[in-house]
Amino acid sequence: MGLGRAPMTPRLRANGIDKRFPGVVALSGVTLTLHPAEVLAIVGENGAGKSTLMKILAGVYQPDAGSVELDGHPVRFDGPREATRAGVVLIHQELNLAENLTVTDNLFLGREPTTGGGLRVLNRREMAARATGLLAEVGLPASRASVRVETLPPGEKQLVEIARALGTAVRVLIMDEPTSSLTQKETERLYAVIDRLKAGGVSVLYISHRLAEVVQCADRVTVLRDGKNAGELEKRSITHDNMVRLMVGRDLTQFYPKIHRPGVGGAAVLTLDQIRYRGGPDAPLTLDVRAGEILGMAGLVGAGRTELSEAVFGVRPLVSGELRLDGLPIRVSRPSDAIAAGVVLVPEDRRLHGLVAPESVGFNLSLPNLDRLGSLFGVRRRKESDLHRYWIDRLRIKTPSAAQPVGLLSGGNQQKVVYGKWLARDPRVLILDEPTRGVDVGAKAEIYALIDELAGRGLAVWMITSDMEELLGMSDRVVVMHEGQVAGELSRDRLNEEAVMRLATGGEEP
Amino acid sequence: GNNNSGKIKIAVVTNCTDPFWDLCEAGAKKAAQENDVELLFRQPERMAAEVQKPVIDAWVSQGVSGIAVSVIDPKGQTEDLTLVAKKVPLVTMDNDAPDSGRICYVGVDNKEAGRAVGRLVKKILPNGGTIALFIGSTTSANGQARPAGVLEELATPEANGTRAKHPLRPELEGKYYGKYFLVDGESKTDDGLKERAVTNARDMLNRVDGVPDLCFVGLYAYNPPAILEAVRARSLVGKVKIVGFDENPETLKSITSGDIEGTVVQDPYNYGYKSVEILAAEVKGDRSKRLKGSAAYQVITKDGGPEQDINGLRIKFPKAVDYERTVRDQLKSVGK
Amino acid sequence: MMRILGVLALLTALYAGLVGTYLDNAPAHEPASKTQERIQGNLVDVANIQGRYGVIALGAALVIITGGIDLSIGAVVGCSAVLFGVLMQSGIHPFVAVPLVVLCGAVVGLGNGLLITQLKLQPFLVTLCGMFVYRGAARLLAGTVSRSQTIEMQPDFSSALQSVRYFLVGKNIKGELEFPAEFILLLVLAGVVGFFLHRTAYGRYWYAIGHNELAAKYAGVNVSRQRVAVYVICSALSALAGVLLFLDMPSIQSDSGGQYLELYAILGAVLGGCSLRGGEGTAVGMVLGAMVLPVLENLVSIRGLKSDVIPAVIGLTLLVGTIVDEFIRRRSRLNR
Amino acid sequence: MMRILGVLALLTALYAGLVGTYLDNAPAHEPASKTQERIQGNLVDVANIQGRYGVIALGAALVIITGGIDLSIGAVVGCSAVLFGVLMQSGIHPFVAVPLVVLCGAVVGLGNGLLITQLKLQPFLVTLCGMFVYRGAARLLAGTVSRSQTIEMQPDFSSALQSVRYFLVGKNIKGELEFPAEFILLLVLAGVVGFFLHRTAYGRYWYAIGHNELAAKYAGVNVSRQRVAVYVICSALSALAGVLLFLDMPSIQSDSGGQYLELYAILGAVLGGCSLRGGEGTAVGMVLGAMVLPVLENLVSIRGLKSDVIPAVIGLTLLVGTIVDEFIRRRSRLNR
Ligand SMILES: Nc1ncnc2c1ncn2[C@@H]1O[C@H](COP(=O)(O)OP(=O)(O)OP(=O)(O)O)[C@@H](O)[C@H]1O
Ligand SMILES: Nc1ncnc2c1ncn2[C@@H]1O[C@H](COP(=O)(O)OP(=O)(O)OP(=O)(O)O)[C@@H](O)[C@H]1O
Ligand SMILES: [Mg+2]
Ligand SMILES: [Mg+2]
Repeated sequence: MGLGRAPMTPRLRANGIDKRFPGVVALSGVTLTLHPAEVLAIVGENGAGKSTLMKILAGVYQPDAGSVELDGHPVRFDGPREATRAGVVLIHQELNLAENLTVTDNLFLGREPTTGGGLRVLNRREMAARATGLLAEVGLPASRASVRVETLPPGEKQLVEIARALGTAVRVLIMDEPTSSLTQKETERLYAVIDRLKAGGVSVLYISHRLAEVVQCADRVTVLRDGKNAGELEKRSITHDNMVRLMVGRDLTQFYPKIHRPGVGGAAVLTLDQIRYRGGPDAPLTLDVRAGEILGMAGLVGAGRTELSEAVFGVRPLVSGELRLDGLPIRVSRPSDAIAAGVVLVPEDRRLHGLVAPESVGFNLSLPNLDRLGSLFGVRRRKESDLHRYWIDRLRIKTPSAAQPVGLLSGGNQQKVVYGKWLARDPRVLILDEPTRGVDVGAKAEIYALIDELAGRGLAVWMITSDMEELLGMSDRVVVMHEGQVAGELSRDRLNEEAVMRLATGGEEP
Repeated sequence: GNNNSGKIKIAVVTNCTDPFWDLCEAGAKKAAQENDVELLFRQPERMAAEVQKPVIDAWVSQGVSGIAVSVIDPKGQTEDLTLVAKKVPLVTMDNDAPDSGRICYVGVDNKEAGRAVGRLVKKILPNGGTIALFIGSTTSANGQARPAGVLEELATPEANGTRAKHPLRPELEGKYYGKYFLVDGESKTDDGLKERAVTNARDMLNRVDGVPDLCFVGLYAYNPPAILEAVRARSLVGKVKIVGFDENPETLKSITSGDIEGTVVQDPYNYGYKSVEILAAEVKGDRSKRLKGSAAYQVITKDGGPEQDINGLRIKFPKAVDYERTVRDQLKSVGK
Repeated sequence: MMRILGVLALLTALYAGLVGTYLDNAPAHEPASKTQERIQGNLVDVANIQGRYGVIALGAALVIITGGIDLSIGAVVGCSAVLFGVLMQSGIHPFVAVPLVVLCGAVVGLGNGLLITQLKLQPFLVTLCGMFVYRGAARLLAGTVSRSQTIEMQPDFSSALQSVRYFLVGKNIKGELEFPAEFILLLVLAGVVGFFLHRTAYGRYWYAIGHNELAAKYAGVNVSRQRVAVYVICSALSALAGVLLFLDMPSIQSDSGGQYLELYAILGAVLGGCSLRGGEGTAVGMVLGAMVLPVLENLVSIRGLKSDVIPAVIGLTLLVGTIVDEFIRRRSRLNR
Repeated sequence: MMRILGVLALLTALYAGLVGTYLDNAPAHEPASKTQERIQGNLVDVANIQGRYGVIALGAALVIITGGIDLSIGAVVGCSAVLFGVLMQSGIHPFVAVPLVVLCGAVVGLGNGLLITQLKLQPFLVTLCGMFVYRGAARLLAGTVSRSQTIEMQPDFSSALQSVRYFLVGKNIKGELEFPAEFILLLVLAGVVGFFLHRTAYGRYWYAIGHNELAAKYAGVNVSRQRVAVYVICSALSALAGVLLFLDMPSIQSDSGGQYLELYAILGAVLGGCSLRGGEGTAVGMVLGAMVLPVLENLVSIRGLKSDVIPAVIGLTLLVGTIVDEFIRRRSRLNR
């Protein structure tokens, strides 16, 4: 590529950054260099310190030691506001939108175009005009501009965050896992955006656990391990295996376990028979999830996969139809009913639905299992700590102790806690909504192995995913959703990316 | 060592916070100086026995040499006050609890004073009329005794609380006490909220609009000025007669100006003065200061009048201007 | 939008009830024009009080929108009313005293805001302590203040005070209520608040902070400054309400002036569509919400309900109103 | 843990001040044993009040832990006290009346809880309406109730009422306080609450709901049921406090009994470490938090502070306590 020339001064440089949190050394002596008009990917395992480093660059945290230079000048941002002024913009790993406001309001929050001097009267016309442009850039229709953000599905919220960053006079754009809730289509559009930014001289810091994306769009890769620099990769040496080796410190050979499962195609464990749910499409939907299989479910953002799973889990009331477990009808009017029947859900948004963030890892692991830890009137402490220890070990959850507030763990480790709390229940049906969102390769491999093993033992797994690689690698059978309906079904032998995309966009079955 | 520890401590606990009690405090202070005792004076935040009791208990346990209490609910509080009276000399003031073993009572008989209000009404509207009563609360002893006194006086000799509709305005229900029609047949309460006292009067004015021979009676200290405010806002000054209770400075001023007809006062300054004086004497074993029976109220009108003997009490009828001056001098000594 | 429908329905019902009561009760011979005049007179009375409630409801609502709460409103109202009187009595001209009192209110709000944002204390706790402190400050300033007392001490201010009173409260020199000045003031202030809330960047910040403080912070909003600003506005408006109270009431007692107003203000804000979780509310809604309680209180007293029944009726009406409101909203959400 | 240190420091300071005041003010000739006896007597008095506060603080704290709020506590206390008296006066035996009143409290809580969970109304609004409604209910039940009035009407109940009083309030037949029964009751109840909160699944559910209602729901917690349960417990405890109030206080006025107790209960809970954002609080903290205000009020009484100064002193002390608490916590976080 034409960007090989060595620039005089790097756009952004971080030298010897240290950052400690109570009980955790998040970063020690980390160095990073970002050249103008370059896409630098940061990869590393969960908890390696990527987000922390980005927050330091963007002025959210102050480093305990070390310095940051922008265009060769030392800078010290006392807050995100100052960083934004200097052109350093961070798109956080977790969504940070004022969901009670419209998309337009969020696009300009904190830097509204105003008139009237100190009165700061909103210039609505300008806002509307610019909003349309920004939304178009990320591929959202102009009609979204006046919609309250809370009504959007997570993927679209993520696009709004990206559009917002594009609206600033950005010189360094930091994207912390921007694609974790995006499907392939939106991801590709994001690449186009990045290309355009690059052409305009903008430097991009890009964090992702989807290594294929990194291979595709990064000019260089910096690898972090345990809060330290673990190596750099130039464009030509960016390969999946190279990155993994640096990240994990060893080779990961068998990524997608392919155990032969005789149970595939066995008896239906969970049956959705002609169901319609509140807020869902008018036409009824029928689906089987069979014992011992991994049923993949694909679809575009907003295809209604999450809603369907919520209806089955008792969050959205059924309007008609019936749910059956092992052929027997079950009544599910709240999650506790589903859980009692052995149907559990690893939700899409773990911060909102999956975890009680301020409470400890142990608290969260125990929460749905209290009925099994003695009686409701007395939790057996010994039994409880055994459970904590077992699942922390089994899932290799990286935490100082079971008493650590779960909100302070890295994203991937948080996700593992959600798995732990459900697997401790020995469920019959495991519904996974974006099962490895924000999970690093190593942990992903572990989770895949785990899912596979559980399926091998007869667990029915219903896996909703926007990650094509994961879908193709893990599914025994795939159902594709389009506008709330089953658009088609693909067995393992007919499974390929093209077929999935065609169905997802409303095309015919091949 | 505290510099006061040598002095005798006399405590006074009122029933609530009010300018009325500031006058009492002034009197108590004066007596404390004259008798060289240390005064503890407390106006509890609300008129409720549950607020007053902990204060009394704390002071008794701390070892005061005498305590004066404005009783809120005589029947209910008798038992507790009996315990107090066993430990320290107890004076009841403002409201009495006769069976508590208190050494004496300093204060007027609220019901008698209420009758005096009734007599004022009768004098203003000799041929009968429509009246409304306003008061803070009817759950305390004085809140019950005052309206009862007013109505008792009005009721003699004829009708007593006969249910009826208003002759001119049939939608107004009420009761007849003598020739006087009491709207709604009850006192309108404002729970001690001064703002509500004004709106209560205002709403009543709206309801009785156009009815002749009106008299509004305000039975807590802040009620008469509140009534006057509402009457002014409706341009009805003079058309609606106002009779009050207690010596609120606004009330006294408005009596002088003729906007309020009159009020019945209790002289709280003397409640404070006498209570402390009696208790200080008591500590020295002097029982001569004890009072017998209840004190005399006074009736304030614009022009005043000669003293009279009423129901065995010598009642004064001072002019509003004169009495206002007295009150002002009394208040100065507490810096209000 | 939908949040307004519920409170509109409630208000309509209450006003219909009010007018209906008047029409029902109109004396048979009374000409319609006279009845109408009486209705109007009453509505003006009510509107004036609605105005005063509304002023504090606006402040409470802004705080609530940013996810905070202010329990010190009532105490600030009382304290400001007392301060206003004391300032004038000490010789400060009314035209100066009004802005000075509002400024003091703003300083109080600054104190609240700084404690909340800089020391990261809970708003509920800070403003609850504030409730005690400002009430205490009022009591230390004076016992009772009133217009007449002020004029007596500073006769020069009489006409200035009167014109302030006329423009802010609508009462002429005789104390007659000529027009609902407080309501007009509310409309003006609501216009200003609405402008800031709905048309400027500040409003966007307040909504954003209320819903997701972190998001606002990450977007570069100076969250602390905005929070402080909102507490400052709230307390300044409360102080203004204190001035209104002083001008409208015959006298203000430092121990009880403005009592409970924080609850009424919050109630008004919430009825008007603010959620205590923050991030929601409109200026129009605030005005409508603040209008409910005064008209409801007026209705129950116009209908001559017994004092003992009134609180229960008010509570139930508000509850029913809230439920209706919720159903309207839920329905509108389904039909969307 | 750290949340408790701040309130402990505050309490220690207050108790030290209390004992110091006694020692300073002890008459020169008094033997130390006598002074100590008086101190003890006072501490027992205070402990009894702390017990009653604590009972409602426990309830308030549970509601707060789940992220709710209950403003109806004071009204429920007052209403229950009145109901207790009325029930007994109507011939229901005290041993039956106590559980009956607590049951009624639970029903009230059920109402609050169902409105909040089923109709999805805001807790602040529901319980504020409840505050009016239950206060109104109390007023409809009776004006004033008291033990002596009850015994007068039902002399048979005298001894039963006395034994209930002895065990719940610690007062013997003469009305002397023999031991702080209310505090002991608090310790027992706090033990039960603490057991539920810290040792059973329910406690986990309450914390989870308070921190993240949705996550709790997705983890299979029946959020509505738990929320309702907590409101039921809170109101039942308030009703129990009403019984205690009736037994301890000389008389209960229906229009003011228990007023403001919701604020005191919430204050106790928050001082004890509950966050109004939900999800935080310990049983030990609740007890300590509830102990603050009674000893503070006692201290200001004992020191004979002027009535006017008291609110400011209380407010400032609480504020300083809160700030100290915050600093201790922040420090401990840094040193971890
Ligand atoms: N505010 C905080 N308080 C305490 N510990 C923290 C905090 N933020 C991060 N950590 C810890 O610092 C370490 C680095 O976290 P960071 O979020 O930077 O990891 P990451 O590389 O972004 O991981 P992921 O890929 O899972 O997002 C982790 O061990 C995490 O638990
Ligand atoms: N066009 C749209 N406009 C507004 N809201 C939409 C639209 N499409 C979907 N939604 C909202 O998105 C949700 C449905 O999408 P859902 O999250 O179930 O889809 P999904 O296939 O799981 O997508 P994702 O991959 O983002 O999770 C609902 O809350 C729905 O209201
Ligand atoms: Mg991260
Ligand atoms: Mg989804």
